[in-house]
Amino acid sequence: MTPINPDQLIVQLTQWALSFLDSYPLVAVLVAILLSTVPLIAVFPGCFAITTWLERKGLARIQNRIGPNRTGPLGILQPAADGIKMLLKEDIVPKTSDRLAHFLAPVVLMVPAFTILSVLPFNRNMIPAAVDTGVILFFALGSVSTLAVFMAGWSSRNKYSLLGGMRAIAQMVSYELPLVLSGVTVIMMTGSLDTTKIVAQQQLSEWIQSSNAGLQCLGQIIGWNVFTPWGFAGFLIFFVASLAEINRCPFDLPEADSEIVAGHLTEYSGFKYALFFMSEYVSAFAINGLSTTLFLGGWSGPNIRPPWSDDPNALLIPGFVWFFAKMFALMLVMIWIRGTLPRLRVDHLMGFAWKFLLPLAIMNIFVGGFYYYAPRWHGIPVVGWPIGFLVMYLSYECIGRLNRGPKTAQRVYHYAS
Amino acid sequence: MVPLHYYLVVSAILFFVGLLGVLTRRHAIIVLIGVEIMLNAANLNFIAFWRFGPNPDLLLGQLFTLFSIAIAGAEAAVGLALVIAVYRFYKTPDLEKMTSLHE
Amino acid sequence: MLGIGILKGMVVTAKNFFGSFVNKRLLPTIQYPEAGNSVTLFSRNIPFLVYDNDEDPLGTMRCVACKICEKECPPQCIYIVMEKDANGKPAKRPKVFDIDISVCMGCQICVEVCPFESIKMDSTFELSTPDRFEGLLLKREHLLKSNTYFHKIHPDEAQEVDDRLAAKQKKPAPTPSTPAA
Amino acid sequence: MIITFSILSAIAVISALLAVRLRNLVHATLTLMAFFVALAGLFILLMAEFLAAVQILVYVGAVGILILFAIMLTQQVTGNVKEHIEAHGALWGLAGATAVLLTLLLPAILKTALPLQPVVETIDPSVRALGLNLMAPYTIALQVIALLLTAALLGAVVIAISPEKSEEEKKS
Repeated sequence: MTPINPDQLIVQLTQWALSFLDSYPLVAVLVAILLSTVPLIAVFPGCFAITTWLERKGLARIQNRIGPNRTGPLGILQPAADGIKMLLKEDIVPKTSDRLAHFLAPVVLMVPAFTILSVLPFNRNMIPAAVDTGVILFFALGSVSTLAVFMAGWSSRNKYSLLGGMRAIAQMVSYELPLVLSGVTVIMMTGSLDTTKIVAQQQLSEWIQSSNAGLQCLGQIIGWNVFTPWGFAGFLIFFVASLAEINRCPFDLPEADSEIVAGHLTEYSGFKYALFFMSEYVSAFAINGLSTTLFLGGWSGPNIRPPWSDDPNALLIPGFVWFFAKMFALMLVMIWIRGTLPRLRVDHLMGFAWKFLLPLAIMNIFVGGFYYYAPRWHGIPVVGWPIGFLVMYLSYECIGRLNRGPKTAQRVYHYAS
Repeated sequence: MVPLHYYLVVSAILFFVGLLGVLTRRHAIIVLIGVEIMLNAANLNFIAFWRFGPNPDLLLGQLFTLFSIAIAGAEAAVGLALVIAVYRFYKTPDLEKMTSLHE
Repeated sequence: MLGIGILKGMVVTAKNFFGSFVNKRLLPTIQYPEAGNSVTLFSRNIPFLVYDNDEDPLGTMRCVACKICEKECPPQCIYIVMEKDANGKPAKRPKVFDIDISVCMGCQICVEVCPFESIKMDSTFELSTPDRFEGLLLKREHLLKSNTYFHKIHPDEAQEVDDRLAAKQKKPAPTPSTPAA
Repeated sequence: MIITFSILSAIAVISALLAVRLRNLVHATLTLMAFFVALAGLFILLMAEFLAAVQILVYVGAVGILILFAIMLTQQVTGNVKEHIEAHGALWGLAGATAVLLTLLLPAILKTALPLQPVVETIDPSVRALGLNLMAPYTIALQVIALLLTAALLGAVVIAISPEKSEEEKKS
């Protein structure tokens, strides 16, 4: 009997459950598949429900309102009420619409949204699909959502829908480049597309593992990619690009309600609309999970050992707690940004991707390469860090200043004189 | 394991379908789609031969397919740009009405 | 530095977010049906008829059915029929006093023109009814409200009115005595 | 294995056939996407995971979207083609394509002695080896491809810029 390790409890339970099926390999495979997919399908819609509530409450507080408080204590049952309302609504399909495409669009959006979750490592030994090409698979399946948005916009036979769909395509294709390129820096530094290896890489910081116990507690934090200059810049680029990729504020032009009704969602109602809504949130979770994995150390948190165990890998707080905490923290930042920033104009949006984020992401790759080869002192990047940071900061300032349009005169207000 | 024949037959049929598209349709974009299908059929062949070949560790088939995909991307970009440019000139995407050289 | 404006904006919203938990000014919402809004002193909504004695509303109502307000009302939402006593003589009391509040625009002209201080502005706002014809036509019985109520909603104005009325009552008393003097 | 293979190849062939035969251009493109995805499935079956991902990334995410954009820019947005779609001598085309299939491709496949089993049973699909190959022996090819892509990008932009528009810009 191995001592109980809270970190690996679920993994051990799964293995224990599967050990009964050793004599039926086919059943065991099926059960293993179910055990790795059903939690995804169960947990993430739950997270989606919590997030809609958090978002409504948070936005309300930012706008000096109270937010939902009628259903249940603090309005916590609001998602359930919304869900019931959505399900009971009539499913209206426009008469002239392209029925098949109109029906398939939410499905095409939802399937990749759930599939990409499977390459995220939620904990040590807890990854639904441990594939060698995790990150690229994520980006590949993520790019399918562009198609779904187009299908929704085109099949509705509504000019607002079509405009929204075309805007979505232009936006998502443009922002995919900085998104992938800022991820490429991490892949380059890790030397692997495998998400588990990317997380493992961030836990290696020898100079702190060898020092005293107090610092060792921080050992798994210091190594996070976000604490390197290229990682910090990459994280910011990735985060901004992911906001655009999942059509969230301030890049929600495809569903800009003040201009084009609701964009590609205009002609959707009832259950299909709910599916759209849910897949948008699930892909938001997925992309936040990926940025957690790439830059924020995945499931690693402070090394708190359980007092009864000598196993160096044993952790008191399971890794998936840290993972979900980081994911939700990023989600909250997204809500915060939604409550703060106004929507961009279309040409500003495209210019921001092509003229600002893309050069910065390319610059980031060079800085990553320099950081990798810069001389170190006892494993500490004494040269790479400050110079890399300086280069990234200067290129940020320069590219930003080059992008500035002609300076407009200070606006003067002429009151009745 | 599925034998190599099967992959090759599928790839041959796909090539046939792509050729059919190129030869029988008059819309420029459909002709491009046919070309893409033929390219993909060739890619399937490369991968199948790589998998069944004696030296999969050399990854030759995969590398060739990778280059072929890159070239197909370039081809699609230039081809569609040409379609749009020609459309602006003739106001039709119909290949049979583009007859300036012919007349 | 570039992008500092975005950070400033984020700080503002964060202040609003956290401030709404501690600062009453940053969360002005009132949960209406449970906690009613306090009405300000000068709020006015629809007219009501004042009476003096709580025991006998109909007897002590100030209105004499002079129909000035009916004539002056711009949207013509007041309808008055004077009461006649057994002899057929006018009884200086309205038999019918209707205000169609779906038409009333709250202009307060009826109050301005009333020589008897009998019609005043109310500040109640919960006027919703399930019936859009009869429910929005307020009868004499609905409109009659006591002077104490008037004191409660508009204390200053009610006091002023009371003083004026008292002065008026006093005035006629010396008038007959003048020839005697 | 054989079941997965037959399902995937059936989807691939049928959707490819629909893609070249459907009247509605947008439908044709959407079925083309299904074809690309099915082909990516076949790649996974052949243990080329990375290429499957690249296939979806490039074809579904880029080429297909590009085709949709081109349709939106050239046709009315419903994608319906009003006039007839067959080329002149379509029957000759059909005959030619069938002849190619029946006389060139199929006999060549069926007459050759091909391995029924792969020589190497399991492959560790290593992206790292692919990357090392691209960097060491095939660097020149990679550079040429990069140059080609850049040239194609610039060429596409130059071709697609409308001449009237640029004159207008000159005036303004």
